[in-house]
Amino acid sequence: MNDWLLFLLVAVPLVGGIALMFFPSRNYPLIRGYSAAVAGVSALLSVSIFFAYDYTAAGFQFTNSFQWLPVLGIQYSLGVDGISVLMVLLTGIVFITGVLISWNIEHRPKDFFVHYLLLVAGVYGVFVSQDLFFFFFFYELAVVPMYLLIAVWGSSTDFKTFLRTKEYGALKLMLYLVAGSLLVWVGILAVYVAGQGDSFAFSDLVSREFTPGFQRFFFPFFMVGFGVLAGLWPFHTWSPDGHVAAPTAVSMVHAGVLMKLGAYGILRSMELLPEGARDWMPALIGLGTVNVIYGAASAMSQKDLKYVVGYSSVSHMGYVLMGIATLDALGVGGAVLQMFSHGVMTALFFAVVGVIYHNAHTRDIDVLQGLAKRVSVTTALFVIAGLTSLGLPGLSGFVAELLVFIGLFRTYPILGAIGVIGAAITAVYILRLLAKVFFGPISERWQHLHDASPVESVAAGALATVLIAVGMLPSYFVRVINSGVLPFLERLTGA
Amino acid sequence: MELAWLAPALNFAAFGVVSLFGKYLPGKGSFLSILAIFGGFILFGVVLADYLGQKEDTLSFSRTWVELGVARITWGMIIDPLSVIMLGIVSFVALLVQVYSLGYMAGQERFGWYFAAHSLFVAAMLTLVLADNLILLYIAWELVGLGSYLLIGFWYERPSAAEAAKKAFVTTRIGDVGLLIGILMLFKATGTFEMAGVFAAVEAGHVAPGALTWATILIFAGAMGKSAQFPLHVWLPDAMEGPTPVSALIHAATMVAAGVFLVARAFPLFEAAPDARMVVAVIGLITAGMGATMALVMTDLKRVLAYSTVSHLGFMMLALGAGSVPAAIFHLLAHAFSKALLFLGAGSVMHAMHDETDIRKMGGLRKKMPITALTFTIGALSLAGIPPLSGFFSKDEMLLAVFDGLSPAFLVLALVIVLFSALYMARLLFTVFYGASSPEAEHAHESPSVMTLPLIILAAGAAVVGFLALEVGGYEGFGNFITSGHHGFEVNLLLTVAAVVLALVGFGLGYAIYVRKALSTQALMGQFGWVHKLLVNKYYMDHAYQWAIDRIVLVFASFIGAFDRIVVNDMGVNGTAETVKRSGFRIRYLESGMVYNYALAMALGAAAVALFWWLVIPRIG
Amino acid sequence: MITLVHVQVLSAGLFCIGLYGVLARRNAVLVLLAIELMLNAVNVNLVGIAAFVDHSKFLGQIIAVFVITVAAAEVGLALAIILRLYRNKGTTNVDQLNLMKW
Amino acid sequence: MTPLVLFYIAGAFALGGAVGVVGTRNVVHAALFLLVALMGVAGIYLLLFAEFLALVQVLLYGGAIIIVVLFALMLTRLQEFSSGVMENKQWPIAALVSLGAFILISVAVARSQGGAITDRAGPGVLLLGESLFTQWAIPFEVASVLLLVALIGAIVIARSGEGEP
Repeated sequence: MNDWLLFLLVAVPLVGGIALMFFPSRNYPLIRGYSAAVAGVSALLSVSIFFAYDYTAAGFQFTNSFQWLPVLGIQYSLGVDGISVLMVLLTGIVFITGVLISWNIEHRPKDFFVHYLLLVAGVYGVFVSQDLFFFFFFYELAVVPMYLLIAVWGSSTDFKTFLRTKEYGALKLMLYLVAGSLLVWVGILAVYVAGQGDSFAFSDLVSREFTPGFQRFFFPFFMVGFGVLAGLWPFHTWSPDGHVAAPTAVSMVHAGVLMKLGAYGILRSMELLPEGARDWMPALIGLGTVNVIYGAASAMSQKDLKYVVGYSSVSHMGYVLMGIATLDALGVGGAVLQMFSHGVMTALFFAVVGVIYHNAHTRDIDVLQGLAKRVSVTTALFVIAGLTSLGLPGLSGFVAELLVFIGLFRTYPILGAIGVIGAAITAVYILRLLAKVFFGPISERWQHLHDASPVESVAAGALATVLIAVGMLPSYFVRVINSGVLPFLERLTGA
Repeated sequence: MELAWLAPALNFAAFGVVSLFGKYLPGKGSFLSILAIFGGFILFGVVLADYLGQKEDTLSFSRTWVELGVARITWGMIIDPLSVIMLGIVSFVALLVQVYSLGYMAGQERFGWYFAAHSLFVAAMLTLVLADNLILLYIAWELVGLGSYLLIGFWYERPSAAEAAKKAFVTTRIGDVGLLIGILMLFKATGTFEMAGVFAAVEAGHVAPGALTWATILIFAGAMGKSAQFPLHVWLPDAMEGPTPVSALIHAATMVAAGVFLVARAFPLFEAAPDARMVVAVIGLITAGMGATMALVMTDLKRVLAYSTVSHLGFMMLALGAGSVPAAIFHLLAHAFSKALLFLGAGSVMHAMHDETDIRKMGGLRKKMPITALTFTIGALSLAGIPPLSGFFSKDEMLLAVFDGLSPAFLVLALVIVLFSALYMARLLFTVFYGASSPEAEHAHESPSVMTLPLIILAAGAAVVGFLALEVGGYEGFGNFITSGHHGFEVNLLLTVAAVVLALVGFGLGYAIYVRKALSTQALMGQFGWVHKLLVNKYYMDHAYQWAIDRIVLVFASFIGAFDRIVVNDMGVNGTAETVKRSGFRIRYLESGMVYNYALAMALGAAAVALFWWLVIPRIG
Repeated sequence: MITLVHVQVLSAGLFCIGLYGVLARRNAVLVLLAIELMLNAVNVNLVGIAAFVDHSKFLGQIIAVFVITVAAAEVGLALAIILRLYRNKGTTNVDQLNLMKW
Repeated sequence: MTPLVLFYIAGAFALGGAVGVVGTRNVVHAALFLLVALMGVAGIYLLLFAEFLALVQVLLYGGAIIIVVLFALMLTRLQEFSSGVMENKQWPIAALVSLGAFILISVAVARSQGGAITDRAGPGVLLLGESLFTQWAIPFEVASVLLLVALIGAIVIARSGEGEP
């Protein structure tokens, strides 16, 4: 049974999404209920996988493999280690809450959920694939629905000095992701050919020897290709613009999961090309530092809630990149936990911003004022997300960032100090935002603003609960991460 | 004794229950918070009794929280004289303040939330004082900041309160950056977060002196933020936007004392890094001087008290910089009682005056509210250093420490500050409670007993805790208690007399100016106009910071924001797309439509391929 | 003695003269004639190769036969197209036939 | 006369005719020059033991293609062909490219081993005909179909449409 868990994990949203195409498109309650059921099953699967994962036995678990195209050495092989199992859990959480947040989609809900399910199937597939071909395949599978979801269900915003239409955001995101994936694909093919050209299987390729020159030359393809996805500066602008255009649930998946996919890809490719990775890590950590400070400073100057959160994602992904680049058990472990923490946190952010936008029809920070008086649940949830973002102890962000900082101090102390300062800048813009939007006297315009609906409250509340739970009791998560990170680093530095 | 962990746990639990279910409970759950803190106080008694009975130096125990590679982060408690004293101060003042709040906050919207936040704050503060490792201390440190943020911003509908809460959090957070960096530097050098381990490594000389000095100064930066030391003191006066009991608890007795506590707790580091200690002394002196002078001219009741707090905190830092932990902690204790008393008294006055805080509109309140007036007087005299109240003893010890540990210049300036602190206390006391009754004060009335009872208890405390310094019978005195018998308090008669005389002179001067009107304040203002202006404008530090934020931080941020949109996005990203588009428009003219042009291109291409095949391939193949 | 080089240089000369004609002439009929030259150059080459190096000695000639056949077909069609162009456009100058451009 | 002298004579006809084709301003002259060049090539064929091809060359090119070209020229206006500049603007480049290509090919040929081979031999018409109708029968038939198609196509294209002159 355990062998089939991962297969089911990918198959449920994929088949579920395809089956949904044949539903009557007018029966809204049926569509919603069905989507929620699919998401629920899949979330349950991911939770059970996470807890069934045996962290005392390291390595890939729940492995399963099917021959697909033996001539080229392509097989559909699945498996998770301590790093990807956490990503699977994250995807499950964001998936179900995203469906709940999209409860009141009125424009063609059937098509929306079909695309949404396919998107999530792609993301799941990436995290559990142990074959580079399918890794890439699922990655592309995730990109296409993303484009349609933003271009059709997104929102266009006029910022007075410039205009961001949903088509612009969608096209930009698509072009970036495809450009990134092209680089990755070049890298994958190079590795495939140089590794005797007989297998795409990750486990086979890891054991192949590549010359140092080859590794140095091809690692940047992976680093930049996945880096685009992770919001690596200066390839980050698709992300905030994508958020501004995207509907709530897509923003959640986009920032919550898709950007993590990039960081995850970098981790995996480091294993493929360990020597190249070691040579390139200083560059990655430098860019990560720029991400942190630059993202935070940009967020401070934004006037749109989604831009603020979008740029804060850029900033937080900087911590992930910095942590990965330390090649230190604590730094990498912290980065993985930060991926999870930031995924949940930013999903919560976007969920709450989506609720505000849905009710107030604006996201302009200068217009929103004193909302706390009317919308206490929304405010509380936003405050929790904000406090996580600025690294308050007791919430998940703190543990993750602390581990990253410790890792940094063991390797690059100066950058560690800059990272800590970045966290303080985060505090400045988050607190400014809170003071402007939620506190202060409420203006006449928002006297009758609606609070989050029960469904929305439950969804966002679940995310907040995860943040608090991980912040209070991180040890289980850290142990699981450890079981993935320590062998990973052994392979990487022991070579 | 192991039960000490229950004290913060109870309050955390109270926070959880009250914040989630408070509105369904009778009294909005306030009784739960009070029970929790009362439990904390009982535990203090138990721990103290155990500690005194056991006579061990310290005791600590811990549980692992996170373990990753070499880093092990634990929940752990350390029970030593310092933590026991702090446990007592925090739980006792918090208990009284919460009881007082029942009256003061009655009828407020979000009454339950107030108590929930209070519990959160108290829990964090108790964790802070009990923490046995630097990370747990930092965690508690941040949560204390959160509690402060929530409580200052309790009346978030007021823009000033929202601003003040933000300012407090951000300013202390700046110090916290230093604290975290310092902790991580120490971890890098010693490989542990356990305070005992760090101190042992430092004492054994395993840490390079340069790194140690910097790490210690950075840790002190954290203390500067929380304890409102120059130049990070600006948040404290603004924090008076919070409810007055909050000011009494957080911004007089506990949170602001956390910085002093931190330096005391980490004192082995400061002992090993004399340069860092000197920094502490200088910052402390500057803070004490600035606070005292600004307190002289403020007209807002709570702000006078706030600047007085700043000044006293500076004094404690000065004592720490001089090398005397007992003196600083003793003053912390005396100050906690006295200042909490003064704030609660101020709250009582404001309660009576319908939230009026301008002292120029007060006067003669002594007759309307005798209990408040009496207790307030005790607090003021104590802080002015009039014997035999507690402030006298502690101030005396601190001056002695300065005399012993630092150059005479420090002592002279410290004595001047003693004079000033007596003067501003006299000013406050005489303006508010004595003299002619002002018209606004006509309808004032004494506060309910739920408010006056804590005042009386605190007044009693403020009056008598000073005697703890004395060695009587089997009791060996506060100094020996806190240092486990290594460093008792001493007396230097000359210094004591000088301090008392200066305090009395200051008080007398106040009496002369504000009661007898022997000196006109108007005339003084005329004579020292620029000084007055400087002081009223808080040395222009708020202006400077505001300028820095507006002109540097925000301009930088909007520069980056614009840079991102215009350079990276419009020029870089859209520019790339535009370049492709434009070059396409240009290159299409190569398609002349002339068939012989195409033929020529074909011929050239074929020739190029041939040449490549002939010349290049053999060389690279 | 005739060597393969002689034949090949001759073929190259014919080919390049034809190439010049194709590239430089304005009139479509002249371009067509130049193309014929190029085709013949190729045939000379094929036959030369057949005579000197091909073991079966006739493969090159067979291919040359096919080249001539195709050339005949090509000339027929090309001239038809030129006639058509002349009727429609009133010219057979290729530099006036530049419809296929931006 | 040695074959080499004959070769030079035939080659001179071929090349001279070719230069005439690309050099003359009169289209009819060009067509006649082409005939000269083709006859030169036929001579080369003879020297290379390709008697059948030489015959085909004379019959097909001389007798058919040149005639067709001349017919086509008569059907279009003649005066246009004999006046004005006959070269387009890129003729210098074209000359350079052609010359370059010639040098390139010549050098390549000269450096190859072909120079050493002097052993000429031919299969004879009999063997050629045999293999053309046995081994190469299918391509041959395909070629005939191609010719048929080209014929029909040429008629369709060149034929006057409704109302056309």
